[in-house]
Amino acid sequence: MGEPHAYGGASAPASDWGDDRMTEITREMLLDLHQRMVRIRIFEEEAGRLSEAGRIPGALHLYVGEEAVAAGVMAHLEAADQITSTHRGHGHLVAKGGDLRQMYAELFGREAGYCKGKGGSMHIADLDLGMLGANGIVGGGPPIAVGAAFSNKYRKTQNVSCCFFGDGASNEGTFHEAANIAALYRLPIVFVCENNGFGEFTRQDRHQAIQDVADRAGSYGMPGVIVDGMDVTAVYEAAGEAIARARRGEGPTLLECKTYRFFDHVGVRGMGMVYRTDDEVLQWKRRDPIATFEERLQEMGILAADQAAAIHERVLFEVREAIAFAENSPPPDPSVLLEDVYTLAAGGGR
Amino acid sequence: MGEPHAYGGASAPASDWGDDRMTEITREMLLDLHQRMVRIRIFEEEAGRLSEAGRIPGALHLYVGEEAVAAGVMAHLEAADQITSTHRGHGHLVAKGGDLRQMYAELFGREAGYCKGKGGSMHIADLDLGMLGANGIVGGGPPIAVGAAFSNKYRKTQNVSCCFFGDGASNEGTFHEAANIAALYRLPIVFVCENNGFGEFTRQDRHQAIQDVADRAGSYGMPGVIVDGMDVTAVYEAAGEAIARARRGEGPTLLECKTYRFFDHVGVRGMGMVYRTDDEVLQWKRRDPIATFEERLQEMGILAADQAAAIHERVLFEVREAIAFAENSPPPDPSVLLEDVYTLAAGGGR
Amino acid sequence: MTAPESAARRLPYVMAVNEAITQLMREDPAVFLAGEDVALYGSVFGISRNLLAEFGPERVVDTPIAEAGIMGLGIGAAATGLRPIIDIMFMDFMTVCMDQLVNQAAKMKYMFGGKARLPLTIHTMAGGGRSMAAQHSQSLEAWFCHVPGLKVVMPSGAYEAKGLMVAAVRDDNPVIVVNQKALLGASAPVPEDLYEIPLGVANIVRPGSNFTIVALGAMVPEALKAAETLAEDGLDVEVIDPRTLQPFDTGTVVASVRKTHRALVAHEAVRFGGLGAEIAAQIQEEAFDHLDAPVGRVGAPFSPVPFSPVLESHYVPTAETIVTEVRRLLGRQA
Amino acid sequence: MTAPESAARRLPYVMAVNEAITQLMREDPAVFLAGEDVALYGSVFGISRNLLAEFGPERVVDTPIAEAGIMGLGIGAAATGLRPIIDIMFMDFMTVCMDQLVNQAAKMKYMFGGKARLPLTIHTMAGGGRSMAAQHSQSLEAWFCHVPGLKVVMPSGAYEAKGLMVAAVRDDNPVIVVNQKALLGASAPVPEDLYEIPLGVANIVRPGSNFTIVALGAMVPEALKAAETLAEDGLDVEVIDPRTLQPFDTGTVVASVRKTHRALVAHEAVRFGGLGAEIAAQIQEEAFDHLDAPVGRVGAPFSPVPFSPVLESHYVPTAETIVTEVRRLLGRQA
Ligand SMILES: Cc1ncc(C[n+]2csc(CCOP(=O)(O)OP(=O)(O)O)c2C)c(N)n1
Ligand SMILES: Cc1ncc(C[n+]2csc(CCOP(=O)(O)OP(=O)(O)O)c2C)c(N)n1
Ligand SMILES: [Mg+2]
Ligand SMILES: [Mg+2]
Repeated sequence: MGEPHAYGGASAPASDWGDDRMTEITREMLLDLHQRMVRIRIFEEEAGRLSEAGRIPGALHLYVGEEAVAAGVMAHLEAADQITSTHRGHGHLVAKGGDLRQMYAELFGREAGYCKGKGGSMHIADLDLGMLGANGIVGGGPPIAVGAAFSNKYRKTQNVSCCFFGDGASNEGTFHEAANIAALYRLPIVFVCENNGFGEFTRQDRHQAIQDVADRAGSYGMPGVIVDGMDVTAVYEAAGEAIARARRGEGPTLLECKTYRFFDHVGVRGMGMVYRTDDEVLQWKRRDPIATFEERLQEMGILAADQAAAIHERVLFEVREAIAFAENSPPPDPSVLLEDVYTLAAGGGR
Repeated sequence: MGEPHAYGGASAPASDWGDDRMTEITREMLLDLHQRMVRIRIFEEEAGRLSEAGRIPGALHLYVGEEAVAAGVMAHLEAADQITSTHRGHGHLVAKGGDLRQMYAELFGREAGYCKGKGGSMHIADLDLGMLGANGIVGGGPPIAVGAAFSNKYRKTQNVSCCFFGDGASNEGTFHEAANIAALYRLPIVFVCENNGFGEFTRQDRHQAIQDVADRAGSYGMPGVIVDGMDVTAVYEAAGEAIARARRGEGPTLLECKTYRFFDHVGVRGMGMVYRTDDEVLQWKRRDPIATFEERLQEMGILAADQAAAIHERVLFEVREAIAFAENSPPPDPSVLLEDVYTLAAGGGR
Repeated sequence: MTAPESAARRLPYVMAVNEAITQLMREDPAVFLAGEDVALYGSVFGISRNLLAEFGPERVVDTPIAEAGIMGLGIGAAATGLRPIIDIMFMDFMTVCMDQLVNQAAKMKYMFGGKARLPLTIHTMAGGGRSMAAQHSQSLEAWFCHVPGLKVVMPSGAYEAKGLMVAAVRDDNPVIVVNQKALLGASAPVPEDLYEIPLGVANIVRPGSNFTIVALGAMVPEALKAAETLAEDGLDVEVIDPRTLQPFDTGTVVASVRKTHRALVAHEAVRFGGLGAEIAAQIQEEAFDHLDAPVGRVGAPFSPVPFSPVLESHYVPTAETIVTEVRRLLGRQA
Repeated sequence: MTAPESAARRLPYVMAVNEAITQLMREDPAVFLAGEDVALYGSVFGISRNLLAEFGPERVVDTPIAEAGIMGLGIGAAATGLRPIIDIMFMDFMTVCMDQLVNQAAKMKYMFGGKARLPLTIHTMAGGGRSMAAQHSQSLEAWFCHVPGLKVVMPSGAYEAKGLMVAAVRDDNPVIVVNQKALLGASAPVPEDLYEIPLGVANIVRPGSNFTIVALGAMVPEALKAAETLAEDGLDVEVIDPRTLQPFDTGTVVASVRKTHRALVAHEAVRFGGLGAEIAAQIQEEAFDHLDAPVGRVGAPFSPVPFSPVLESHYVPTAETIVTEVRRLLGRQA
């Protein structure tokens, strides 16, 4: 892929480079990327249905349309590599290998959930997988990701942290502080901006006077890279380079992925919105990261249409099974309300 | 002067353009700039002495060495143009026309002070002069300056606000948020970075991985300009352009002034510091904004050495008079302790 | 001071806020509203619906997600002659702009020797009950009441929401208006004119003779329900809605307790260090000799707000919590 | 639990903190210190002097001026196996990182169903007395005590400073260590070994029989002075230093008041909404029948901290303030 540019301007979208780069990615990896995306998609669609039907409490921010970002980044990470996530965090955890049963159980607020029902959608987390939590605070994640990267360096591991954040979040002061610290210490971190064009219901050109969040990279002395966030292989390659750079100890990268959310900010409606036209939504849906990737895989003879359909079906089955498990699992007992507020002393002396 | 560049890179220091530009500035203005600088210098040196002698309570952050910045910017402003200042704020208020008696009375914590003795050095303010306050919080000023600029635009005035902040402050999230909002709304504001190379005792290369704070301008979609902050005419011209641009409704500019503080972060020591070499201090002192300007004024036949000396003497006299006034003025009566916490209702009905 | 029961028109809380802002903006061109998604979208809670259409984008301002920046925008505007209403979507997000609010807005007048005037209203949404979990459900009003220079109001219903909003915006100081999600849909008679509920004056919602409940915001309707239940026990409960938390109307509360001899404070915030502590401390200071029982306190238990509805329903205090605590207090006397 | 009077070595407060950090860093390689000017300069208060030389820049880390970033650095590091000490120069600056502290650090464990462990220490400097004015003198501990998930300690002298710092760093939760400028120079006997003062346990600094003063941090020496004066009135004052404010040792305080029947709480923070309110409320709840007088409270009056020494000396409570208030409380009884 092209050189990430340093200090200011931003390189051309990675997807302009044409399809020949896909030959560099192994068949197994292509199928892995596909599978990660399908798992997210179906997880989210089903979660959305449950939410609309009133079967899941609270607010769900769905990731549908943006799957290529989580899949393309997470394919490079192992459990010891950390990520921080956002209010739109299910996709990140699914892509990082999250257990669907525990995820659904959490969405339902059940005891078997990742957070024992105490966190819900906006706080879903799996520290064992290096998923340091979805976050209800826009801009809450970047400083924490910097802390994880600092820790990786301090402990002399080869691990990296990846910090997911939105175009809207790029206007929060915490992003600025985190990026500056990361560049200063040359920390092993990648700032992954999921630019879906909106912060809630406010279009990007109404929340910042720049077009590319990657332009901010130069402010900190780190390279900024722009990639087509609807193209999973483009994300995969750009993320791979940024992550490798971080692992080599060469410091952070700001990777901006241009993407779009198909649903509304919250819930599953997506059309007929005051803040965007249906036409715009349809344009982006034509670039559906899964459908377009499946077409390409089919052309390449890697995945036939019926094979793809079978994968969807298998995942759907798995998801439904997880939902059934979750919905049938018991809610937390009120007696646990005051548990888990503090870590209790490890016992005597200390 | 040269075109302010937009989006990223930064133009060459304005002082590289040679001395011929001084011909564009009127003789009166040159003398005005000189006078503003001398007033700051002598105000600060005397304040420092008083502080070292234990006659002024609290901490003083002195502006000596950086006078060209305040003078060059403030020469363009009228009372209805607002500024926000920093912990190092005396110079800004002196340059904006602050009353020396009220200033000293405030440093002494006296009733006759600008803040009735309730604010002190770090909160010295004169709202009637558009000086919205020194500020004890690094990064506290930029959002407020944005508010003043918003107000100017809302009220359809031609006024601008100027936000002074340091290189250290440029790492605070509030700077980022303020700059983004200002650029988005194209507000009439100039962000004046007083880059003196240090945040407290930390050298710039240990607090950010960039060399020019002006590089951050491109992050927000505003022009960034670098100017030699030891050269008052360079600052005057660059500030003039940025302020005119703001008044024309063309939005904000980030103006970085490269400068140096001759004294320590707090107080009047300056040499023998752990965080900088004496040699470095001496190098910068050779570029003393007042001495070098006086040399030039003398060469240009505008101000002879004895005339300059007379000005210093006159200002010193004025400053000493203000100090005598202040030190002899009464402290606030303890009974006022609970006054001024709230604005009381304007009376009946409303 | 209480809404006329006869008033024909009932409005839901959210519409009462909307009407207050609309009428205030009509009244005074210096008033504007800024916040995240308040213009085009009309705010995620609907409080600014239709304002953009009427007042245009200069006065109804969508902002970036940058709370400290927005708060500073309000401060700078207020200090230079405008009368801003700054919307901070959830009270939990106050945590990202505390400096601007606490070190700048609250102290500017004092630090400047009285020479600033800061007619700034901060409008926000607190409280739980909607499974929004630990970062979207907090009640942090006690923090702000501890900060000299700030005023804090907490409406208990639609009538109060409008009248206190009007008073807040007309006040020349920074005033935080703490709304609660639990009340948004609740309707009450709301006069159509631009009435003002004076700041610093408590309201006796229900007079009573032998027990005082001081209830904050959404706890007022709960306290009224509790009073009904307790009436069956033979208790004649007086319910006081302070309306303004800072400055606090100690006089009204103390006068009540001197009459009733027993009191309890109820709020949704965490009990430890909540405003109930201050109110209880004041009551025992000012009415010590009149007290027949310790002043009770009802608040949330000492944990973050949990997500699961099962847990949250045990977390947020209700009429039952109040009844139980009152009975415990009185049983203790025996 | 109190420093042995016989201990030969006396240390000033600031050196006790320095020694605690040094020994903790020697003991555990996971401990590091980060903050503004803590490395090369050794911190503006001198608490980290010589640390850089001994431990190097990997473990003693100068940071940019970016408190939210620094706090997040601590959180992310703590959540991934390290044991950070984060220095926030002045407590007033906590206002720029409240989200990271309150919404992230404090709640992470709970929100994640118990699966996080956050051994994070936040070290900061509170209080007035040095003419540093409204933005460098605040005492905001009550805010943090109101936040489930945080612990708060407030040492009253050099001995406590070291022992509580050790306990804070070894604790697996976010602990805020609130030092006070007024105490920095005060010396006391400080053992050389790495001793720990357990969190959550109050210390009876001076036993007494007929009046209890609960004093926080720098108010402890003031309370001791007040006790001397009050002895002349025939009062035998018990002075309690809670040491840890959250979790608060209610038991020790209540037991004392049950014995003495009268109590007062003293802190430097603003009285309204300060921790004194919570402590007073608890005392009257738990010892109602034992109280012969209302629980008194001494704290700063309701204004920002003024700059002028004349005003500030009337602002920050002292032994005299305490004496006056105790006498007022007792006079009231007559
Ligand atoms: C500090 C803070 N401010 C505001 C919000 C409300 N909020 C939740 S999501 C969101 C939009 C975030 O936009 P972006 O970062 O682009 O992420 P996206 O939703 O587009 O994925 C906002 C404003 C919040 N949760 N936290
Ligand atoms: C939020 C905050 N953090 C830290 C400080 C302590 N402090 C005061 S001045 C200063 C350095 C500021 O550096 P810079 O912005 O470059 O201004 P300079 O002092 O160089 O003029 C610091 C860290 C503060 N006052 N406020
Ligand atoms: Mg977005
Ligand atoms: Mg500097």
